[in-house]
Amino acid sequence: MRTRRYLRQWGRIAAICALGLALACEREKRRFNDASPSAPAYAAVTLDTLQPGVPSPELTVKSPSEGNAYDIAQGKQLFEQWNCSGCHSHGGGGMGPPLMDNEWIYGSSPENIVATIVEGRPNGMPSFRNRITANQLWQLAAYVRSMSGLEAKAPSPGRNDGMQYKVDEQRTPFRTPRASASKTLPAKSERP
Amino acid sequence: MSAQPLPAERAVESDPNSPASLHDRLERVWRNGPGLWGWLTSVNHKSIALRSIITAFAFFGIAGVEAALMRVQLARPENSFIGPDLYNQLFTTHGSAMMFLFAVPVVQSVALYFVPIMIGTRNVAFPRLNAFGYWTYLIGGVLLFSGLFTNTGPDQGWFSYVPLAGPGFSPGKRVDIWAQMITFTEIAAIVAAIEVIVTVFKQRAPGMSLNRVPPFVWAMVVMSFMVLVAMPYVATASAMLAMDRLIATQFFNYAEGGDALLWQHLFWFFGHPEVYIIFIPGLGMVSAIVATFSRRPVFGYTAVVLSLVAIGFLSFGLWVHHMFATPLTQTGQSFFTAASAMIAIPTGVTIFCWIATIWSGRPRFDTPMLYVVGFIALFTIGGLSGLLLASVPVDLQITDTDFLPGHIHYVLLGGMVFPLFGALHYWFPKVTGRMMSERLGKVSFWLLFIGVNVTFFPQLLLGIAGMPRRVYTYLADSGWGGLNLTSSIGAGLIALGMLLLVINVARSLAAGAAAGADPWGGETLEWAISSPAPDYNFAYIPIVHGRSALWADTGDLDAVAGLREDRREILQTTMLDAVPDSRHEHPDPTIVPLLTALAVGVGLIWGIFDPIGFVVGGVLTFIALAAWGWPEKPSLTRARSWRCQSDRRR
Amino acid sequence: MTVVGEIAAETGRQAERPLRPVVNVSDLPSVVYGSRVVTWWGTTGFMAAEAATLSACVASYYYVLRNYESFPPLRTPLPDLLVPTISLIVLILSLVPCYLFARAAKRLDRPATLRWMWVAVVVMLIATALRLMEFSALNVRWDANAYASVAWAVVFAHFTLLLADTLETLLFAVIMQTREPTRYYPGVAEDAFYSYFMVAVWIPCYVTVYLVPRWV
Amino acid sequence: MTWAGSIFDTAGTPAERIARLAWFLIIVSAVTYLLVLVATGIAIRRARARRTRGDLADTRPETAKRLTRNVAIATIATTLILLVYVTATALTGKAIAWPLNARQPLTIEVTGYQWWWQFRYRDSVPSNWLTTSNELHIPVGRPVRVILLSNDVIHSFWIPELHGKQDLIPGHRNTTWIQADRPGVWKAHCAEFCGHQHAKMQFDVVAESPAQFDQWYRRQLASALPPTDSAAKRGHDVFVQRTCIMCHSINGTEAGSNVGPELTHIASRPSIAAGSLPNTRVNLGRWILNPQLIKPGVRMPPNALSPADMNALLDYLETLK
Repeated sequence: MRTRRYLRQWGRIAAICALGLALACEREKRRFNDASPSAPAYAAVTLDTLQPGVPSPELTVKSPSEGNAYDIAQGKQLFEQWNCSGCHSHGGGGMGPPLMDNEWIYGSSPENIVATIVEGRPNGMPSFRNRITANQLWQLAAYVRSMSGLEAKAPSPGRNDGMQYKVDEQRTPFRTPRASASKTLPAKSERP
Repeated sequence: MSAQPLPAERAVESDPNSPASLHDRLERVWRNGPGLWGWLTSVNHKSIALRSIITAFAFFGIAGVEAALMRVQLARPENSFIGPDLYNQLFTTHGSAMMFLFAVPVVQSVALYFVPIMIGTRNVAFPRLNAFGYWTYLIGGVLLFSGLFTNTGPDQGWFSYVPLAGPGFSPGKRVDIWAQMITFTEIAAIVAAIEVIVTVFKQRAPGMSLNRVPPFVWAMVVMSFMVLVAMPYVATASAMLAMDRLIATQFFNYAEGGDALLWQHLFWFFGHPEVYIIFIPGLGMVSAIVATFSRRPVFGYTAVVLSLVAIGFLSFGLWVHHMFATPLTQTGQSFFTAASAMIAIPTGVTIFCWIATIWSGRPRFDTPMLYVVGFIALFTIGGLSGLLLASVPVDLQITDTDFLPGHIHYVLLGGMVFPLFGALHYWFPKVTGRMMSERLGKVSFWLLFIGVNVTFFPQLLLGIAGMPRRVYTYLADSGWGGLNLTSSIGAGLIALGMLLLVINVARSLAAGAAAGADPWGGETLEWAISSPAPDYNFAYIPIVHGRSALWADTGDLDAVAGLREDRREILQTTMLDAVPDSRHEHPDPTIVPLLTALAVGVGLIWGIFDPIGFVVGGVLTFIALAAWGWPEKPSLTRARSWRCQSDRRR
Repeated sequence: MTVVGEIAAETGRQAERPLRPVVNVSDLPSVVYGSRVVTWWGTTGFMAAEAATLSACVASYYYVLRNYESFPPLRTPLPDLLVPTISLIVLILSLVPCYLFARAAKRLDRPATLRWMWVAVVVMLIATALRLMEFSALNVRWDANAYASVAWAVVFAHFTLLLADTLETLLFAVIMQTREPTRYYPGVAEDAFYSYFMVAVWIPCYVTVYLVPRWV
Repeated sequence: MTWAGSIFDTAGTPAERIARLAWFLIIVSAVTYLLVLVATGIAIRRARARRTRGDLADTRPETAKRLTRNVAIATIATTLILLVYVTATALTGKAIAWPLNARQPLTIEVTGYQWWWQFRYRDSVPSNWLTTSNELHIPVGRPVRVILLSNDVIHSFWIPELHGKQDLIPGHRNTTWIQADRPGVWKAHCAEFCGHQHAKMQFDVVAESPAQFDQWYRRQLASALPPTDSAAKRGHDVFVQRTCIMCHSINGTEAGSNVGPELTHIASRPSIAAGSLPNTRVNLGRWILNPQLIKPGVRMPPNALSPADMNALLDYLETLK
């Protein structure tokens, strides 16, 4: 009897440890090569309408980059190198909308963000269809989410090596996403 | 512990000077508590040092397996056994673990085990602090390896050059784990250094003036002083790195006025002395072994001791020779070349003195002595290849190539691991009461000696052939395949030698010949007491009349009586001449050091994920320290009741 | 040196070496002060390590200073001088009660020890509060630039020493108030000794952080 | 000894002088080492003999005196050797310094990226500045001043045949110099650990006659020719409409990103992927399809191209001579 209770107790502890370990492994995994180059995952995420304000329908594709420190960091590098800041100004907004706030015109889920990058949006956001691989899209989306604290703190990037324009993502407080004021559709609210 | 004297005890009290009753009384006061709780609360320097040595060897084993995996990967060009991500974690944790979790802790633990016995005292100066140091070290080591096993192993190299180790290029928590591991081990190292220094300065046996302190103890003291000065630098640097990563300080961000070279200066100001911190104790162990097995005291005591001190000082003037390929002025570089050359002189003197000791002695070549000869043969290669690295122009060609791992392994394996294995065979009887097998010992020595040369000499050549270090693979047309394969085969020999060594230890533990108090006819005080040493070390504190405590005469040793036998009390002597000065009460076993270490652990580990963790950990640590400082009431009452008894006895 | 005895022996001995008591030390004191106690040496050891830590921070400060053409960097205000100077004066003043309670402790004078300890605790608590205010007197956040980071590092590193010393004095005061174990008197004296060190090392730090930017 | 690729396979003055010093030090070290071993050996033999005779250890004062003298002699010898060592080091250090009287030096700015190299040849005429990647051409006999910069982490610039290494440190402007005294083709490695693909961060060094160098330089300065045949045209379209354009540039086309190596004359380079693969059509195809199989962790992603697109792209890239 007692042995069994002990076993159950230890089993529980072991399960919690295993979960912790699994989370740590997932957070630190360096995925170099698991996106099959021949099947662009974002095909499933394309919108059936280009009307602004309509977030993507419920999708089954799950972003592999959520909560992964390496992917978010890669997204951050791509964001800077591809000059997203040219319009979004390190997330503060300029010609394009700010990305650090909690207003989301086209939805805040990774799939929404990927769709926005792939399709482009009216008033300036160009379409990057065919130019960015699926993996890189997820990485970018994860980074964009981390800019307003939608990603967990532990995998979010620290400060960059360079001029400091904004608070680094891991110290950015979580901000409950909401649809932009002018839009009516509610966005899924989610916590990392 | 009961205050009422047991009937049996009353019986022996009729003869208070009978050794048996004295032994029982002291044993009662000094032994650890029973069971697991007793294990966790122990403040005995031997218990703690021994578990620390075992822990260090466990980390040594894991890091050794990592090395073997790397050698398998490099055995042939373009091998796909291990990818770059895992390889980088392996070499980083291998280097970090060997430096911070094996080399420094193991030599300090050997010091904490044998220094108190060699200088004739009953415990280290601060027993609870000593226990705290061990627990911190254990937490740090477990942290690093749990990182490795959860794919969070540091992957930036053991000297963590920024910006690669900084927030921009090392995402995740890998480097943070490394930085906190450094903090843990530095706390432990500094604590152990203070223990050794204070114990040696204040608790030497009467008569053991500073010029009679065994060279082994001198080496440990010099090492401890170096730890005290060098380790805070790496602790500061790693704290800065962690803060850069976690709270966005700008220490190493060039765009905001920081500097990547600041890291290198801070790190190598620690990192170069680190190598000497590791092998000066090796020199100490060699001194002890050479004297015993040559059947004469070390030749040139004063020269050896002064050389050790000189090496300690000079080692702080060399750090820039790790940075010759960075923008530095020519004059600065020449200065560091000259300083590097200077340190070769005292190192040479020590080696010459040992050769002279053997020369005029009549040595027995048991396994420990073989390791000493192996030390001379290997370490000299390490030292001489170091001269190539300290010469600026040649360094520019061979630094950061495979020459460097070759060199450092000759220095550290030759200068520290071989003396340590010698010490293992030498002191194993003292610690366990059993002898190690000579035959297995000799076979494993030769395997290791040949293996080290077959592994690392090709690496020296590979460096000259242009192979960079820290590469997870190399191209087939580079022409490095043959030498790499040789090196990997050598690694196999080392592994075999290590396996035999482990078998030898296991077999000797179970069925080794009984050792007796003094199997080698040793020179220093540890051989005066029974093996394994009793918990209180010495029934009476011996009085020392010369440098060779046990060789000065053959009869009984003069000793000091009058220390309390009813509570933990030790004798303090004056710093220079070791004249008895005062008695000092020592604490009983307590759980507080473990709790304090856990509080520190909570702070440092939680702090990786959320700065609030540092605050919580700080508060917990303060609470633990308050408990630490609080007077122990039970101990006092017990002491009082014991005092009554002893008064009655008188 | 002539060596006799065991050296000639080929093999070791089984038995332990007999010890023959010739001196009795039972009349040696067990409460001593200053460098006769191990705690004095231990405290000194920690001081050495802490001084090394602070020196690493200060060295980093001057290293970073070389990287700037104007110091403090452009658009970064100078640190205030008022609060830090008051804080420095309070710190130095705190040494007076420290000296007095250490002297009283050496005489085993309980009332005087306690009185001056509590005065010291109050003064040090004030100093700690002032030190907290010093962080805002730096006029720059730690993450603004490298200058800010090193200045914060120096002040913070010393803040930990100040905090530790304050809490230690408080703890000792409480213990002395409630228990009065005789063997704590040397520790109390040690505590004052540590305070001297803590204040002494702050002076170069103060000069570095608050005066040097005004001079260069 | 000329051991291909080793520090003794010298082709320039600094490397030559360093090799000479290295030989000297190696010989001195070897002799010293032998002396130490011989001394140890003799010590062991003598002492063994004493044991066989059954004598005690020799602790007589006169022996101690003799030993003291011998140790002192050995120490003085060590000191003298070290004096020679320091002097030789200083002299060599002087000999390998940048020659102040160098005439018409060439200046090349090297920038390290994770995990490739960019070379920018400076010229008094700004329009003659040339940027290449992973391939360094230098004229024989002309001193080259090298300015070392980094875009991300610390790398190290090292051509063993020409000179020792110098680090590329972000925020610092380090310099070194090289001069090839004979023509040759060598492989150079990054020598400071810089992340996942440190092992395969290499570049090709080509030392050639000044005339050949000038010819190469002029050809590299030219923009890429517009594609002529239909396959190449389609390849060009693939390049600018698909993933390639996000990171690479080809002068003369709309591709102008500087995230990855520039590819204006990719077909003329001896190797691809920072010196990791010979530049053949098959290798190029493998590389573009999935670089992660060849250099795991490299920043170039796998590219989903249909076989037809891939062939066209390869056709196009092969025209970029």
